Amino acid sequence: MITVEMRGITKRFPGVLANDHVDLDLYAGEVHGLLGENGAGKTTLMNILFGLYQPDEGEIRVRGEPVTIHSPADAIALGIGMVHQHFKLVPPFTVTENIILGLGGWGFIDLAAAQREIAAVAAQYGLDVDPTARVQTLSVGVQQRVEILSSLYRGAEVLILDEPTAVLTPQEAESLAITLRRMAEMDKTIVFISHKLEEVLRVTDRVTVLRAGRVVYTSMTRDTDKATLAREMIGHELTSLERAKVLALAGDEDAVLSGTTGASAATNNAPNLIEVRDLHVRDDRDLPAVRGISFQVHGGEILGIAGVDGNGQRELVEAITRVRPIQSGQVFIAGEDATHWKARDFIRHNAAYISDDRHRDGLIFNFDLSRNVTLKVFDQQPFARAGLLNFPAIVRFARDLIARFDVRAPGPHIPAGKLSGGNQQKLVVAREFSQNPRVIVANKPTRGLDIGAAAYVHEKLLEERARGVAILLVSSDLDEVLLLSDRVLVMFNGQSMGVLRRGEADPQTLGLMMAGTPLTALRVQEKVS
Amino acid sequence: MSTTTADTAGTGTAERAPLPWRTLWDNVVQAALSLVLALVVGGALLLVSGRDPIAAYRSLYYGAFGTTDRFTETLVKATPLLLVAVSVSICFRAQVWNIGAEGQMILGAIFSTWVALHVKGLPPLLHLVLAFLAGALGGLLWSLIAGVLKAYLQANEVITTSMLNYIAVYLLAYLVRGPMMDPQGFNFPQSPLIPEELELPRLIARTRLNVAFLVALAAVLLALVFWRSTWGRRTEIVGASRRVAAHVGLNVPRTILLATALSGALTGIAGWGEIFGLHFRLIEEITRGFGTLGIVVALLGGLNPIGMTIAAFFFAALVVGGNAMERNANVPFALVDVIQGCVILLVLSRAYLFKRSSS
Amino acid sequence: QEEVPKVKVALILPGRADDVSWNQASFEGMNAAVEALEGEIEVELTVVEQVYDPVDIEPALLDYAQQGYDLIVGHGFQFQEPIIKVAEDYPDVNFAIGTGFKMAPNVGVYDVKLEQGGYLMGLIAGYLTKSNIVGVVGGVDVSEIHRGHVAFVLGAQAINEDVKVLSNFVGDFNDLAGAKEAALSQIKAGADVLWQSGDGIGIAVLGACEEEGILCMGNVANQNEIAPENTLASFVYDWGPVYQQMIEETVEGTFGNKYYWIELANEGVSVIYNEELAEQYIDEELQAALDEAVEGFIEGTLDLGDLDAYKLE
Amino acid sequence: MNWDLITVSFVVGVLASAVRWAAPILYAALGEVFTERAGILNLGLEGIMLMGALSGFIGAYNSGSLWIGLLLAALVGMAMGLLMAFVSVTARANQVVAGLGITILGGGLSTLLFRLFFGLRTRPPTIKTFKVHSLPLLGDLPIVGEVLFEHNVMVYLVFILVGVAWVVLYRTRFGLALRAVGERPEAADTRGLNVTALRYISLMIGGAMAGLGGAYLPLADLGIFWTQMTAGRGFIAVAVVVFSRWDPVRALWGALVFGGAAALQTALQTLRAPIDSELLLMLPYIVTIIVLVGISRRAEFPGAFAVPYSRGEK
Ligand SMILES: Nc1ncnc2c1ncn2[C@@H]1O[C@H](COP(=O)(O)OP(=O)(O)OP(=O)(O)O)[C@@H](O)[C@H]1O
Ligand SMILES: Nc1ncnc2c1ncn2[C@@H]1O[C@H](COP(=O)(O)OP(=O)(O)OP(=O)(O)O)[C@@H](O)[C@H]1O
Ligand SMILES: [Mg+2]
Ligand SMILES: [Mg+2]
Repeated sequence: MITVEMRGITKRFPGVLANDHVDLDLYAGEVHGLLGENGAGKTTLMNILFGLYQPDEGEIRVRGEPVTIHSPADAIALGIGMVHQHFKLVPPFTVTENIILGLGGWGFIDLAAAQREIAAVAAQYGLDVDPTARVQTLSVGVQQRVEILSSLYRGAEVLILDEPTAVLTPQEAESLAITLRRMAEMDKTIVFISHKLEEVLRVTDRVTVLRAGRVVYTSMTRDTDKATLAREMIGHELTSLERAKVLALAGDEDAVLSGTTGASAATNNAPNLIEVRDLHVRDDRDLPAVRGISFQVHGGEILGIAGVDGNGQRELVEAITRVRPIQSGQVFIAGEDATHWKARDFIRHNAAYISDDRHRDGLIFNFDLSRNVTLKVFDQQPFARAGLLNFPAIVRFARDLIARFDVRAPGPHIPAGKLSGGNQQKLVVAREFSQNPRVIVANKPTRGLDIGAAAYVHEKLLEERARGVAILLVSSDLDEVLLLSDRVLVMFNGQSMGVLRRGEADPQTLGLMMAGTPLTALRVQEKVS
Repeated sequence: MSTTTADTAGTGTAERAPLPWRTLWDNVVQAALSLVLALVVGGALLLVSGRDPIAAYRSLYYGAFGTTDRFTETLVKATPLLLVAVSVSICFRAQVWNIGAEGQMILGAIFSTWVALHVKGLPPLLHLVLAFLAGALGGLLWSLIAGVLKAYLQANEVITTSMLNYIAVYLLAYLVRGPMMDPQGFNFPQSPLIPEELELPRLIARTRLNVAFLVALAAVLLALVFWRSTWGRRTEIVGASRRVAAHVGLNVPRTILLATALSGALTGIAGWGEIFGLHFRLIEEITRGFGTLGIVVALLGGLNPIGMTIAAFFFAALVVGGNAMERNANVPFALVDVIQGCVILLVLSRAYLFKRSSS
Repeated sequence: QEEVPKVKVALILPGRADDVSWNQASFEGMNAAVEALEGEIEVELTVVEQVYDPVDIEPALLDYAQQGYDLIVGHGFQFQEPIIKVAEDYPDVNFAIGTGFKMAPNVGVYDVKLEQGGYLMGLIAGYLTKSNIVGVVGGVDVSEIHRGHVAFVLGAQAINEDVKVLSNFVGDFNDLAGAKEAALSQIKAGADVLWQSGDGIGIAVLGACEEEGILCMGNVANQNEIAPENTLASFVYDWGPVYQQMIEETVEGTFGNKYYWIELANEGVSVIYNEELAEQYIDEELQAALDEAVEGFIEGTLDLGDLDAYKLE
Repeated sequence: MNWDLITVSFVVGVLASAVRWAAPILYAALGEVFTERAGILNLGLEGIMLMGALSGFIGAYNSGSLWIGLLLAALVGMAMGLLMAFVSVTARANQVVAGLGITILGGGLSTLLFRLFFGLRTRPPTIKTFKVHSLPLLGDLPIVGEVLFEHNVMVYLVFILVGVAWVVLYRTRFGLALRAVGERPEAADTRGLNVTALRYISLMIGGAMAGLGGAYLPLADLGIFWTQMTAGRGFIAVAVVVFSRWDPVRALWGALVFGGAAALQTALQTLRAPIDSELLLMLPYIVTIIVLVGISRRAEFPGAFAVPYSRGEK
């Protein structure tokens, strides 16, 4: 049964045709994959279905009835729910408060009853959440469950998930997949947006590919494959060489990159560029987050930090990049004691930092691209002379970066907030790589990137490594860590569970360590058995 | 946490070089339309209260522009408005909602008058410069109180600066009745006159237009340069996001302090200008309304130096003309306030009200 | 038929013309003067209210001067400096300052001997108090208000050695609620007769006395009706005669360089009693003291000394 | 300094005076708690209070009923709140300036209308105010009785409203929605709440309460209307809200702290403390800053404080 029909949906933004006569059918009981490069128009299309944006043209029917969806309230009334890429929860509220928000009139709240109901719905779909917890204390994965629960509690028949797995650990992604399948069995309709092709093939029943705002391909999932999807996403305008490369990437990135990944450029006498000694750091709530970590990263080496989100990775990175105070222990950058540096000293020592939260830390959304790419260098030659800004130089620099890093934007003067998520990330990466750094600290650098862009960033990281740069790479994406790292340190509860060399690191061992088993204990077990 | 307030008034954040002329033009057109609307509303009120709107507005226009004398009065009034606007625009772009211009002006007046009265034996020009610097220092220190409380103790500046305004008013009241009172003044609440040679030269004889006006124009130039400078850029980044600013290596508290200090100094100079250009002695109530109107001017000018110059001039004309209207067309004083309030609210809503006309 | 001379007069008030006090007295006095002069001098009068800020005063003066007004009256001490400045440039225009001490050939100062009222009210309060505590509330400690408060202290002490005089300033002429609290605070401290030095806040003081049932006195206008059960007397100003004199002198060309006082001697000020209450409270001894003081003021034999220099702690 | 004037009765008087100072401020502050919780900074309270004072006075004067005066004050306050809502929510203008504009407008309009209604008079029109009622039993308590339970009905009403505001804010779905709108409007929006409507309502509540706070002065305290009679109480109310950290109960304490400072300042003058009156008059404002600094590190502003909301769709 068709639940939603979108016909001829067109949406224009200044300088961009985000959706161009899009037709989309959604059936009850299916998980529908929505694919496309960064900026293809996926989020826009779904925002229209959810009533956040109004289409310029086109028609929507829900269960056969033509409807106009003016606002999320209308969408909810039609049984449509959406979980955004950037969660829309009220952090200081409890789970229950977030879920009942906007429901049941204006009168008194019966908290106990609400909690009971929520627990019931949660049980029905196998979603594990504590209804009394404050959202700001929850991990990203749990927050996502709260969002899903919130839609289901509202009686959503159609649930849109915008890149739900981008922020999840493999385990969390797996449990999400199970939940989605279960919902499909209950005849719900699910729209699943993702850049991870394997996942899409595994989880969905049908897929639609958007390119430059247009639907270019729709198929039953079982009738398609990675290569086809990748080709449809990228389109035919590319040179055959590029296409071959991207297709290869989509098929087996490892193989393509093997030429560079194989051997680390680091030799024993390569300088030790990042060093951390017995580091202790506290989190925003002033609780210990990093508890005695030590490691070194040499020039020409990538050290991966694997771990389930929220085990102190962010605090570790922020302490090294000097945006967070150090409780005790020491940090050395390029041989210098950086423990008492400021963020500015870190930057001045030719060190780059890609934060995992571009919204909060990386970009200023209402600054245009040229301002954003020069945030760290505007007061240096040639962008400033005698304390005055050199606007032509700044704009030239921005144009150049935008072109080199393939940021899809109408020009250097549009606000960063108007870019699609993936292109925002590219902008951050471009900025950080632009100054030929000696040290790179990257926290989830490919978050939200499409396959082409992610591969590009990976390639860049390896190029930098080849230049002799020391790279600290934090990621909850195991594939990424395994693909790029020379060594992998697994973090659990603020401590190191041990360091694995390339080759030693297999997903299973990593999984155990990420769950809190130290490597030494594993080795002991091995010997015993 | 900071009090962040987005301004819709077209603060250029694009790297299209310093001045977004197109936005500026839109602003001017929209502002003109809202002014017309405000005058229509005011005209209706005039009719209701039994006055002839045409005659009233004629006297408003005459009062602001009718003769050279009237016109210079408009410029005289524009002087402190412009200085205050430029000053607060720096804070506002740093998202520091400093509404303490009133108090900072008072402190500027106090400091500079003190130097004029108590420092002896300097050549006049040097003495005047010293008084000028003292005025800047007075404003700077007063604004730094709020700046320090904000930068290091996260005390909301809207509150601290408005409280500091009251405190400054009473401090001035105390000084002109106590330590700084004119001993020959029959107990009147005022200081002695400053030495005559320190009075600012008039630009046009027999009018009140004086050198302070040029200082205000210089402040506009300074602002134009400031926003092209790295210091200005740092200020803007800190204003846009404290967190990003910290991540890109800026010293956020220091930038906030510098912005409040610069802003306070400019406002202090406005206080200096009022004393040395117009009153020549410390009296009470010298600053009434400038704080508020200066803020209004800053935002109506889109925090843009050129925009603010236009807005300052416009508001000065409105005030000077409004007063004339009150005197000569027998319009109740309260109606002038009402029209002013309407102008502010309508001009603020201009982007919404006249969306279509400019796109 | 003799031609009636014409005079253009501008009266600039720092507050509202209906403030039942300082400004209203001026407004009514000027209207009375204009009326009294009818037939003799044709006065074209313009009144403007709420010109309070020094920044607005000078432009107003300039504007009137340029428009050919003959007499410009600034009703408050804040007009002194601007008038002195502008008068220099417009020697053909006459200016009058309401309370001040500076003058020029075309500038005169008119003022009220509020100290006379303060002293008389002090006598009444000091005599009638049972608690030996009396109080006075004012807006801002300035010029004639200061003199009035000081004289109140002197008057009370002259008749009652043991009296304690409380004095509060509200800091804002419009903060009526604050004035009422100040009065209540004095009453709580034991004061049982209050006076006030006028302006809007005076009404609030009378209200407080009415509420607490104690005696009080009015100022500037006849305020006996505002709290008829409690207001024993009012010290009333009549600016009419001096305004009339100033206009006449403007026509004659003799205006300027002098003080125009309203005082008991020229009946510019007077004490108006609330008959009913007066009968009840003012005994012979008090009446005698009052009469003596009034006489002393009129004859010039009662000298309170330099009130400006006296500090109210 | 007259130490001997300090009697029990005097001290009780100072405390009761603090309560009276606090009452009108508290009305406005309670409303502003709602407004700011919804993410709007309304700096126009001063102007709205003046309009409330005027309309309350006119209503009571013409109808002879103080309650009708109050009703009118609340309605007019609400209308002023609507105006602020249009400018700050619909037109998305800067809230600091919008508030200052409302203050100028309210000040001018209240004076103008007063003159239009009553003309130039020799004696100000007056009304009888709410009488002081000593509460049964409670009013007889020593000291506490006189400080807290010997007031006019508007004082008791505002105490009750503190509780009502607390319940509405924390125990109802409306309060939850309002707080969400101020904390994270996009969350409220995606849950089907109308951010614009809720912000309008919050400003109307704030306006109505400021109207009542303004009306307190002529109806419960003075019996007359006076130009600018609020004398800065609206700005104080805004300060009280910030240092109450957006909580109705703490707003009560905040208003009492300010009221206490003001009453203390008056008392010190009465006692002839050896400080100039001008310096004493600074006291309440200095206390306000000190208290604010004391709590600021803990002051979590509503997440979307003073930020206009739009869906980002142009
Ligand atoms: N609010 C907006 N204003 C202007 N342009 C916008 C806005 N939202 C999206 N766009 C533009 O519309 C296009 C489609 O954006 P959209 O966010 O739908 O892409 P997407 O397919 O979700 O990409 P991604 O994979 O990077 O999330 C992009 O070019 C983007 O810059
Ligand atoms: N607020 C600020 N935040 C970050 N950097 C700043 C700030 N102000 C100045 N700087 C940097 O400091 C450099 C010198 O500025 P300035 O002389 O004012 O500071 P300084 O205290 O001498 O700093 P330094 O430690 O670099 O000598 C500037 O080029 C600029 O890069
Ligand atoms: Mg997207
Ligand atoms: Mg240096």
